[in-house]
Amino acid sequence: MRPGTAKSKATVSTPLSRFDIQKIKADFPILNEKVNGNRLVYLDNAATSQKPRVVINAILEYYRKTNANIHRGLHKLAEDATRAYEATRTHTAAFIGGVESEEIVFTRGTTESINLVAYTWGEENIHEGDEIVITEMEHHANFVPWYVLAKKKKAVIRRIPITVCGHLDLNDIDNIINPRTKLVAVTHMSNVLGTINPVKELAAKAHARKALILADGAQAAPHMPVNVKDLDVDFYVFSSHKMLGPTGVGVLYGRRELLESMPPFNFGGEMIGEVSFDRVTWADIPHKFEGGTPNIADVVAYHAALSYLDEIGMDNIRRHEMELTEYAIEKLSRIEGIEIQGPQDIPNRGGAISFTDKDLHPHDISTFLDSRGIAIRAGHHCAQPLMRVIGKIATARASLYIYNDEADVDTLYNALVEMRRYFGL
Amino acid sequence: MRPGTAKSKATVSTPLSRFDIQKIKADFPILNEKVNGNRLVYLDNAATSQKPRVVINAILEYYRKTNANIHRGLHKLAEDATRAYEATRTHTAAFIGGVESEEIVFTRGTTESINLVAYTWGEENIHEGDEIVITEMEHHANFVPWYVLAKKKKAVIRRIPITVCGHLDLNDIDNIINPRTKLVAVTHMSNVLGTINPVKELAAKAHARKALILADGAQAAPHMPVNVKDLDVDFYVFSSHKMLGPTGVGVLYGRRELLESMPPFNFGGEMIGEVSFDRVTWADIPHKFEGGTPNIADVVAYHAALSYLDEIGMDNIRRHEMELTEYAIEKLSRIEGIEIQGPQDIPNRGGAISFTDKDLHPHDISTFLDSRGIAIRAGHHCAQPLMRVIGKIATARASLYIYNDEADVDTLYNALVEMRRYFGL
Amino acid sequence: MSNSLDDLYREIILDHYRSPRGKQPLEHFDISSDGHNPSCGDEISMEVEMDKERATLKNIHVDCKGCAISTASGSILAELIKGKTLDEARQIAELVKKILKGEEVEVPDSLGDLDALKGVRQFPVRIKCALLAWVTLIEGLKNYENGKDEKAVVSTEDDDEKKK
Amino acid sequence: MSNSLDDLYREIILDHYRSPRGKQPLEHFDISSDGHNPSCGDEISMEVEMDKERATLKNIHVDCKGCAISTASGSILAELIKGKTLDEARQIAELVKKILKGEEVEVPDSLGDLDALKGVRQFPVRIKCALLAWVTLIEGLKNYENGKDEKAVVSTEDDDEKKK
Ligand SMILES: Cc1ncc(COP(=O)(O)O)c(C=O)c1O
Ligand SMILES: Cc1ncc(COP(=O)(O)O)c(C=O)c1O
Repeated sequence: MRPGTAKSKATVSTPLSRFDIQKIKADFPILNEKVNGNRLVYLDNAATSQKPRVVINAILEYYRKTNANIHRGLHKLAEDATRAYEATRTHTAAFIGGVESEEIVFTRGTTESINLVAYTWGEENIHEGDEIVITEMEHHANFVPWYVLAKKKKAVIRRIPITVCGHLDLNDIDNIINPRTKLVAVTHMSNVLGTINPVKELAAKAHARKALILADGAQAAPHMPVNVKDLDVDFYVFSSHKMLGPTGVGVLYGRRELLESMPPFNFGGEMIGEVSFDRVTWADIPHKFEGGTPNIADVVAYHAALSYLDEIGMDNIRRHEMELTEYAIEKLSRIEGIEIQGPQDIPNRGGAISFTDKDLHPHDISTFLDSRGIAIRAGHHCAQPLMRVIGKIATARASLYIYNDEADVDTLYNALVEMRRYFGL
Repeated sequence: MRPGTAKSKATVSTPLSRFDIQKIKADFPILNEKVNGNRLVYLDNAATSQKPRVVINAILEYYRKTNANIHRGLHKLAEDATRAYEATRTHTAAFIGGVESEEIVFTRGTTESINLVAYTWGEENIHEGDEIVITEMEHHANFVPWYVLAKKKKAVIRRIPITVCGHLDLNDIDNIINPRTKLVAVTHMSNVLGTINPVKELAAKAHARKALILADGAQAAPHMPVNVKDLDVDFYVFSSHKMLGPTGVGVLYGRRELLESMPPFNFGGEMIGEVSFDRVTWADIPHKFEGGTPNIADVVAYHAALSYLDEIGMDNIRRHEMELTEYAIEKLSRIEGIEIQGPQDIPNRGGAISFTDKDLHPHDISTFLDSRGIAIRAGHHCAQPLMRVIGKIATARASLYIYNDEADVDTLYNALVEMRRYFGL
Repeated sequence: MSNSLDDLYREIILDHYRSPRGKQPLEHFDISSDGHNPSCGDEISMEVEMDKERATLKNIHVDCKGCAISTASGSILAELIKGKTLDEARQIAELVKKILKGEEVEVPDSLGDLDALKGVRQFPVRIKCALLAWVTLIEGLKNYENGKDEKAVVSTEDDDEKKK
Repeated sequence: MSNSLDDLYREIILDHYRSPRGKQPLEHFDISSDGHNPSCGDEISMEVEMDKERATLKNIHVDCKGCAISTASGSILAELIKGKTLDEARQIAELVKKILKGEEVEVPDSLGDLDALKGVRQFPVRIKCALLAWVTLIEGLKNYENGKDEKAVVSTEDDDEKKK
């Protein structure tokens, strides 16, 4: 089953009222801000999301009441801080399908999670002639570490191409994933095209070749229910800051046996067992991978983000975004000169909507929209190889989240229409 | 000149009134909290410091008004966020003696800063037979990365011993730092003994052998003026969370030529120049070392911590802590059975005061003090090799900061006296 | 709140701490086992002389370098385990584990001192101190029963109590 | 605040953007130079035919794939640089750099269109778009003067404007 296909296709006639958007908007203080004289319309969620009051307050509360360094401390603050930190781990493990707490490692973000795997598992398991499979739509974070590792080890990078519609082209997949394959590294959802990839199918293919699979969930985890056991992936990585949580927190899920077999990454306090001048042993997982003082306050506050998402329900979030994505694609397509990139079949895509204007560079689009209070992103979205494949120098990207509604899309639509007039097109 | 000797020796008769401690205490919301029914007396500053309201509010403001992903963004929030993030870099560069902004790399903390150097500079420059010099008083963060690197490269770790007083023993230094030496990695201030080490002297010795020197400033940067140019170190590392700033932010200072010559660490977005499937180039320093979305909010808020420290003045902070350290050592030494570890000469030490009780294990001390609202740390302080050298299984450690005063020390003194009674000693 | 402090350092605990039982080194022993708590620095070493006919733990020597809790726990162990069969000793050790995990268990009168360990549960970071002697014993017994000659060595990794 | 937007996209800029000068490819050229802005994707290529006797830039062709700002900036360049000596061309390029850095400079009437680039300064992330054509020109001139035959290639690394 492809992720997403389980849900019935949304139609524009379904009202966007399953949860109360006005109430949700009110939970996000920044959405009341004015930007260049206009109320902020934030459509840059694939870059980073905004934070609800409960998350901001969790940081506040932590520093006001609990702040202490964790583990080893015998005083009450240290105990409270440790408990709060570890509670986020437990919640994260539940959030992605009920894995074990020890299988959750906290990092700075998706990028560090992937690099951790490359520096530890990759360093020990990739050898000359081995193959690492990626896709043409990877974010630099899920391409460059493998490129560098392959170069160092004389391994080979193979890539799964994309179709003109922006889906993975699986025609040749049984050649691409072959007995030399050691790892399949694939994004669960593209940050440029919005495509949701068939991770479960690819996991089966990888495992049939005795290869591992790492899924980059940076764009998927914030926007749809994720069950890593059902997907049957070996590693799954994502970032707090894209899912209502603070910056500086990332997650690496790894299967217990894998994490246990891997060497540590950053060496220092908290990750050791015993240290003498002649001998060093490592702590058990997950602490083995969390050397040094972690980003305690933000890990603690990330808990509030997960709870907020749980409360709304990832299923509801996915449904809302499907409806809104359909609405937005339909509306933007009406504007002359605007071309939507990526799949148009809603069940197989998320709410990152890249578009181009046949006459205007994305940077001009972004600057114009900003003057109207609308935040989108323009550029290569850290996916330069994909840009070459789709033959664009850059795209403009509007990306949706739970606090966006039809009114936001309408504001975008109207501004784009006005823009073309402004530039005399 | 040894750091610290420039200042005149403080005497207990000097009143601790150079700045208004009550006003400072009032800036730290957590100091109004009750712990186990008593007002919190926080003496675990070497583990992590508390945060003043301005720092907490900076995080709040950031998420309420500015939050966006930095660099590349063309909308106003992204510009504001980028400017705020880079302003912290500029301030950090000024804070450690006026280096160039590009010589400042943001990491998660001291531990990651050191690992970054080991994974990049170390990986390329340490070879079989080379020697890395450390001291017997290093934190695991400045020992284990070098231990692991040396093991991998068949290099040799040499150590500078300590005297019974807890100073570095430099008698044999010209043998220890020798033509095979490639790196001297030394803590600027010991987190266990409080010792301030003669980094400048060691830098001269290292450079005379064409070796580099890395100073671990995790305990020094928060507590005394630091000028990395005057110290003439090649790398200097420290953590925001120990100097009033948020968790999850660390600093690596590196000389421009070094940073430029080093390969990147974490690969992904923001750190690349150009990426195609066949070729990848790197961004310039410092961005080359900051792959992925950094801990934006906390870097921005760290600025407020630096400003707060500047306002009080690092000279004043050092003077205050010298006076208070002298007061505390004098007072605690009076208690029968309590033994102070580390140097007793105040100009050559900071305010991390380790002590032991001849009858009681440090854990029992810490648990008892906690019941009186006093937070100290007990254990090996991530310096197990040092513990072996000083022949202790663990120590209790009270560590001071700007918001501590004589009353806090008196509370500690009284509780220790009461403790010995409680345990029937 | 010094109530909970008194709960941790109950009179029985303090008594065992001040005058630990089993201090007397053994001339002959059949089981030898070392335990170590790297994150605290607690160290314990233990020898047991077996009564081979009756298969009981005839004599026990416990040497503990650690905090009041680990010392008291080792002393309680020395007192309670003496004269017990292998099975009984193991059962008592399992009972202690349950107590420290916070399970609701009845402590028989004959093992009354174990009740004093219940106070430790309010202090999560101290639980491993209380456990150390008991896991060290279990390892020693295991080796003995498996006919292994070498000394058992136990090292509790840090933060065990934080794992589920 | 669309004032500042109008400041960025002044009529002169929009005019150059809509009908860029220097579009005509050259049959013969003496200088060839490519510029690239990897973080934006702006690409420019430029050829110059020299009048060797008078040492002036006789003809110039600018081909720009980029935003309105980089296109307009390239077009202004093509217009202003034509017929200038190498030294004059370099001086104009330096003047543009100063304008974009925010230095207070007088723009002579003869270079009036450069004034329109002042609006870019309010948009820090767009500065490198405006700069691209000019640094590409400078590199081309350098190669020519050093007698190098190969094409000059410029790649502005990202975030240049954030460095001091
Ligand atoms: C001297 C010293 N070095 C390194 C560290 C590690 O710092 P962090 O845990 O912030 O990475 C510490 C703090 O624990 C320290 O005191
Ligand atoms: C698909 C994808 N992977 C990886 C990343 C990198 O995430 P981070 O910057 O949080 O490390 C992103 C976000 O930019 C992304 O969209």
